[in-house]
Amino acid sequence: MNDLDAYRAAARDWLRSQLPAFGREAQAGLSELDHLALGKRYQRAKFDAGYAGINWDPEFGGQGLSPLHKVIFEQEEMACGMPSGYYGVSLGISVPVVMKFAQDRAWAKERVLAALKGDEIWCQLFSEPSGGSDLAGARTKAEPDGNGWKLNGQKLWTTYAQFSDYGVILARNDPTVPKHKGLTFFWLDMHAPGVTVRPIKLAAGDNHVNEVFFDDVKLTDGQRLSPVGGGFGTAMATLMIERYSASDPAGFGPALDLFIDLARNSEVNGRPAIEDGRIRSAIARTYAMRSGLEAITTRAMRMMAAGMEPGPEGSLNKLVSVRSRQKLSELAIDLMGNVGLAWDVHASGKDDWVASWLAAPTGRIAGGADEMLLNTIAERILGLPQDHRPDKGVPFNQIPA
Amino acid sequence: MNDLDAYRAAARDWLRSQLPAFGREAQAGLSELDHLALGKRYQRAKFDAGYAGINWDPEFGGQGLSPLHKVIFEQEEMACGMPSGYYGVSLGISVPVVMKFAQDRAWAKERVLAALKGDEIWCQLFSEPSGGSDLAGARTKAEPDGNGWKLNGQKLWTTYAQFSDYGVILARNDPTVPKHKGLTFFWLDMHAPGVTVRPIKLAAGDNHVNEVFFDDVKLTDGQRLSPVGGGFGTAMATLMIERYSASDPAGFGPALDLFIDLARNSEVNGRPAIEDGRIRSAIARTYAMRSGLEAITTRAMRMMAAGMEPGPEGSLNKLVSVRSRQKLSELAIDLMGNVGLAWDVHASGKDDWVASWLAAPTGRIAGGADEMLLNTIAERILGLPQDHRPDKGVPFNQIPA
Amino acid sequence: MSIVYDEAQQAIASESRRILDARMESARLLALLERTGEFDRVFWSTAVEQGWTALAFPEEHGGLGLGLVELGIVAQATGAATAGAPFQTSNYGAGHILLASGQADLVGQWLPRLASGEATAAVAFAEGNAPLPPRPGCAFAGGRLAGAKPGVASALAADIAVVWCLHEGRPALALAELAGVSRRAVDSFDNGRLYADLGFDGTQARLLVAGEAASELARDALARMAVVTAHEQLGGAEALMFIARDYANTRRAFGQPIGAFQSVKHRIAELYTLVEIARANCIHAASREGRPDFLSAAAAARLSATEAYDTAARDTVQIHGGIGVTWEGGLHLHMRRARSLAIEQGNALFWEDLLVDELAGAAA
Amino acid sequence: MSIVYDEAQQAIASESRRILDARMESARLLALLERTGEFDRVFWSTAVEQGWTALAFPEEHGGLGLGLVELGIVAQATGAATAGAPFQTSNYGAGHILLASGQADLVGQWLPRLASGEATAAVAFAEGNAPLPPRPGCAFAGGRLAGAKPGVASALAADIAVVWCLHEGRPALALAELAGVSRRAVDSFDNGRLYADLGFDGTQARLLVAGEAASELARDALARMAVVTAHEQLGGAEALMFIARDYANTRRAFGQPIGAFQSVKHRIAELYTLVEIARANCIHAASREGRPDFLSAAAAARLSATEAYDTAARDTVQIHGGIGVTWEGGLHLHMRRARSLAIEQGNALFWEDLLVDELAGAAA
Repeated sequence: MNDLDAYRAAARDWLRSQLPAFGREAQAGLSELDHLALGKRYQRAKFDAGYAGINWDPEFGGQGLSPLHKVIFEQEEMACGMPSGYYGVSLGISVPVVMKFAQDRAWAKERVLAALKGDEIWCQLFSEPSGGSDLAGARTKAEPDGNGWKLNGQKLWTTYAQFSDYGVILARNDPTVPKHKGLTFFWLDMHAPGVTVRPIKLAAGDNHVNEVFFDDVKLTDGQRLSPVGGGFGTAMATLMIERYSASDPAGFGPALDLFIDLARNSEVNGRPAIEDGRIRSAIARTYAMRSGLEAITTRAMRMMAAGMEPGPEGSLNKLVSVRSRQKLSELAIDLMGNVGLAWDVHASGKDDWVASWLAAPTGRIAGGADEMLLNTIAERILGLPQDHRPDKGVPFNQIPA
Repeated sequence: MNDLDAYRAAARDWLRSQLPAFGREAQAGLSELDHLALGKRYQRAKFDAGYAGINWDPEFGGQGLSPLHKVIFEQEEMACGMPSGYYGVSLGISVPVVMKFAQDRAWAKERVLAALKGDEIWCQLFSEPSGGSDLAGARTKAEPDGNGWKLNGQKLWTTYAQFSDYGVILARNDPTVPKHKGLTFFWLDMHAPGVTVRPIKLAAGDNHVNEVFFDDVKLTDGQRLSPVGGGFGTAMATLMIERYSASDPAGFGPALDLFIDLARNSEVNGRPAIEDGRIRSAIARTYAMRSGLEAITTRAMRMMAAGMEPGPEGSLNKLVSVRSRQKLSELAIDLMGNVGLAWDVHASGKDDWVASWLAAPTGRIAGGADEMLLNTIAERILGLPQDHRPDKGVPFNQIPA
Repeated sequence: MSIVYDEAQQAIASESRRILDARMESARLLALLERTGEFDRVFWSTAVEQGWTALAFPEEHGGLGLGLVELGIVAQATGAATAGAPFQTSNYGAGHILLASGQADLVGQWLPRLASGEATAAVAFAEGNAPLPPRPGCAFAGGRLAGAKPGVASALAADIAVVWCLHEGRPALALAELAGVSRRAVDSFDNGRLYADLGFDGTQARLLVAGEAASELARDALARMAVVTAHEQLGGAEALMFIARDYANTRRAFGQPIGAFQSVKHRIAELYTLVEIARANCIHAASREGRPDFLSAAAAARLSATEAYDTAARDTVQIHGGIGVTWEGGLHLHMRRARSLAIEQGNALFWEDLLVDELAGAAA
Repeated sequence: MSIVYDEAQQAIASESRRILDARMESARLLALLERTGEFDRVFWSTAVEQGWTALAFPEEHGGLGLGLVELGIVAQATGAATAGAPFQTSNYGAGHILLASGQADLVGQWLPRLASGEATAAVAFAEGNAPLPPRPGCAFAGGRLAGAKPGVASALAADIAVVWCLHEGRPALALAELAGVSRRAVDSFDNGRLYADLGFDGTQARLLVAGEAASELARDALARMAVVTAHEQLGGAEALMFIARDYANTRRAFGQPIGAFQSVKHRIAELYTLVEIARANCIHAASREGRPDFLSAAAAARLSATEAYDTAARDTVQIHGGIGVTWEGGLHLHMRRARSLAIEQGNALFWEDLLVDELAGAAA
């Protein structure tokens, strides 16, 4: 057993020991706020056990291990269904940016530690009503104001903004230059005067995303995380900071075994569903696709372990897996027939087909819509031409709205 | 029985009477030239029986009936597998243009009659090497030359050019204006000096399309069919002249009954293929799609019979049916297994799955590629925006090649 | 063969669309999703007032003497508006079975009330995941019904139910009043459909038809209901296609309307092909009511309409991005309805198999 | 689990690709399509010269002692070039069966010759459309074979064949020399594969294995050959993806490269996902040779590689428009090969079923 295997085994043992306190059963039936509190306690437990900031600098409270160690822990954690979601954006995107770019290093250290312990949550304020996919199209204004800045505008789809203490934000400091060039990146106190958070209820009934309004919110120039006008580059860098994270070949939906069980216990027109060619084809195709995604991940991890750079194929997981999960969930509902009409609003998308189906469209949009991911593959990996961009090089305030 | 039903019944009787002379068995094993000769004799027989130019002006040798009568005859003819293909472009596109736009009316009358009798075949010279879909991008030059014109350049994918006596052609008279504005439409003697026809062999082994080269081919100004620079409009009108023609819900591939027969006589892993859910799904989906296409046609014909204008949905037949036929043919080959590896190069795509599969890609490209058809539906029927067109309004000779 | 709507039918189409446009409100429909056991009373009173409940029943029983074509036209408008109490379909199915059973007293008792919309009916065929099990587990004997029927549409509020059951070892259809029957409300993702698990426990009932005649009648009634539902699905799919088109024409990203991107544009064009094929099959099937090829025509309509609506829901939400998945945006009303209607009257697997049996049997 | 190619394996990959790039000519391959009974001798002599024939056989029998991973790497290069005589796969399958049968005299007689490429073998498992019929119709008795095997790859030119047959009521594997056997050449859409209908008529043969051991060995050998073929399909699919990419970047229409149209661009991106999933499954399956999960891994590789190659053929031809369907353009070499390889070693229906049996059996 090599070091990584040993690390995985230890992680698994620790996670198992935490199941009674934090696992699926412990989470069942909790109110929203109780669930958040549980998530915070779980993050603290991870910190205490040395599973927070696994690949971060020890100077900032991290463990100083490799990204591979982090991915290994995440894989094991995902299998246990732990309440780690509140910290996905916070520790995956926002806090690393602060750690890297914040001007006041002592303050940054404090924040990072508080975030690792779970005491503070950070959100990422990127998307706006004018365009979820068009990051550089941000309209939220940052105007010079005395020695600092004044923020006005609105963000949208901000995950867990309602529970966040801080956020990182992309705002337009100059509308007279082309859109990529007039943006600046800041951090922000979510409890500051002028910040209003309004949760958005989604189709499946949950509300983890928010509208956030800014009304003359004051920022000091010390809150700036990028050069003035250089925010877009920093924002893109942000998205790459934690490029290695555990992926789920099931597309965050139910495992294939659950579908096989359903097929074993159902009939199609009087014959066992598991013997029906349509059902068999769905099982076989899903297995082939998911096992391919798993093999991609394993290969990437072996390359990382060997000090090599994994290939870009790791990026196709979400595109392929979530889209497939949507159709498999529909087929499962078909298979259940009239029984599939029932729905428990508290059921989890990881083990309930209706819940999985209802939430699947969100998965196909959040974190890069299918179409954007296809563009990324085509342009960045294959070198195909960019789409036509009438807004390219045009001063932002001259782009027709 | 109304008039149309009676017309259909009479057409069917006549077609049946011609089967021994012209039907599939009469065509089997013929050389290319013998098959062409048979096709010419069949066209003459149609003319003599009053089934040529069914909806054309009697003054030009037509029958003066409605487009509906024509479609009815074509439906019955298609079911008989008659050798009418040589005249599809000739009588469907080229000759109607001559009938409508030729300057010398007496000459036009002569040509139309010769074409209806099958003595002369016309082709349509539109596509070029630079772009099959981009009709307005034609580069073939028509330069003023004395009182007439001089033609230089190359056309591509010209159906039956090698058997044609005449053609209609779109050529560029002015490369300094935007591409749609510098084209003129002519007719042309395919036997004129400077015209060279070279058949192109296709993937399935057949060669019904050609390259056609023009080397200082002289045209009189009397051969002009459009205003100078007004050729694009005339060319588009051409494509609409015979907008009603029989469509084949089978996508010019084998009938569904043949697939059902195959499924009845095959096994999938030891069980009758007709009982396998995958095969059943393919049959049911294909049937539902084709019966919808048939119902669209029937509805359109009823509307025409009632003097109404049929809806635009008639245009989706080829897009949907050929694409589906391609996959059904692949599945049929799968079903045949090792036996499906065999291929008779003379087999017909209407009753042989390998032949159907090999020729399907041509069907998805010829007469409007899938992507162009989707654009047409999106733009013309649904009113969605045009694609970005960097060549729009730019002088033709300034568009980067 | 297919038909072209005549002037009267076109008038029904535009009138039903106009009235529903005026009366349906997204906020009211969204609220229904969170209230198990409620249904859209505004729609139902509209249906009663407009005579839609009477449309397809004979004049001698209080109906308007029209048929499946006209009922389909109204159902299409209903589907477009995600309106609709489930009675629209189940009343028709139950009424058709009563009429076909030839039991004059029952027809006299219920048909006029179904036609006037005063009474409502459920059709309880499915068991487990089987839309029409060849040997139903529900049993009829000695004038009483025993057994369970899960997730029956309309059943939570209906006055009567036609029940697919077993009688003396053979399939049968029976009529039961639901007043005293155990009805467990089903919390559903589409709560306005009034799903209930029915439990018959010695419930008094009347035998309508038994044996092969019952099988044939049940299949015919299910096909008729499937054609009504297919029209509803068609209406929903078409509405979504236009919603997607309008959004793609107005919403801008990267400096142009998103409809200029082929990934969006072609997807909407593909929806057009699915919608038109479904429409052609729906009209055709409705016109074949009572003919020998009705079952195949109904299956084709059902399969293409289910595909069109499911696909339109998936793609229209995707085209809308974030706004497509918000509660208030309301697109999920269509997404939910696409799935609930895909299950009611039997899933695609059932209809594929039924169609192949028809085709392969016929060609044998 | 999966593996990362080591340096030696990477060298095999680049070297095989380099050599085939230099030696394969589209004109030669196109000519083969029209000549039944011919195969690509240039490829085969290259394979011999490069030692590819010896790659996966043990050193003590004249092989190089490498395995399925390395053979797969070469097969991928072969697939990219639409090169390949079918022996590449069938020699390996037949050799593996001979070795596993433990018949030392036959191993001694044939293995070194298969490894050197001097001898060639066919594997005759399929009958009718069944890749591996549980009860084969071909019979072995008294040292002789009787029965027919249709469309056997390699068979037109091979020296020997391993035959799936029935012996004393149980399945068995037998070895026959083909010199005197009736071989009817099959005119095929992919003629270089040397398909023949074999007719055994009292042909002398040697029993290799019988009973359950024969079934297991046949399934294992078929899975091994399927993994080789999957690599070949992967190579073809990847080559097509790059051909499509390059064409989309250079061909212009409407004033811009066609790759700027999302209908083209996204289709190629989708091919990328299919290719990478197939690649991951292929590498994984090759690395699981001899392990308990090998069958599932082989099935996953086979299914994803077949899907990738068929789709890449369909889409790349479509992206090319007219030029995609000309004889000289040569894309149909890939299109034909995609389909012939989809049939050889069993169609997708067979592998889907086999995979579900493995999964549902294991989970039972």
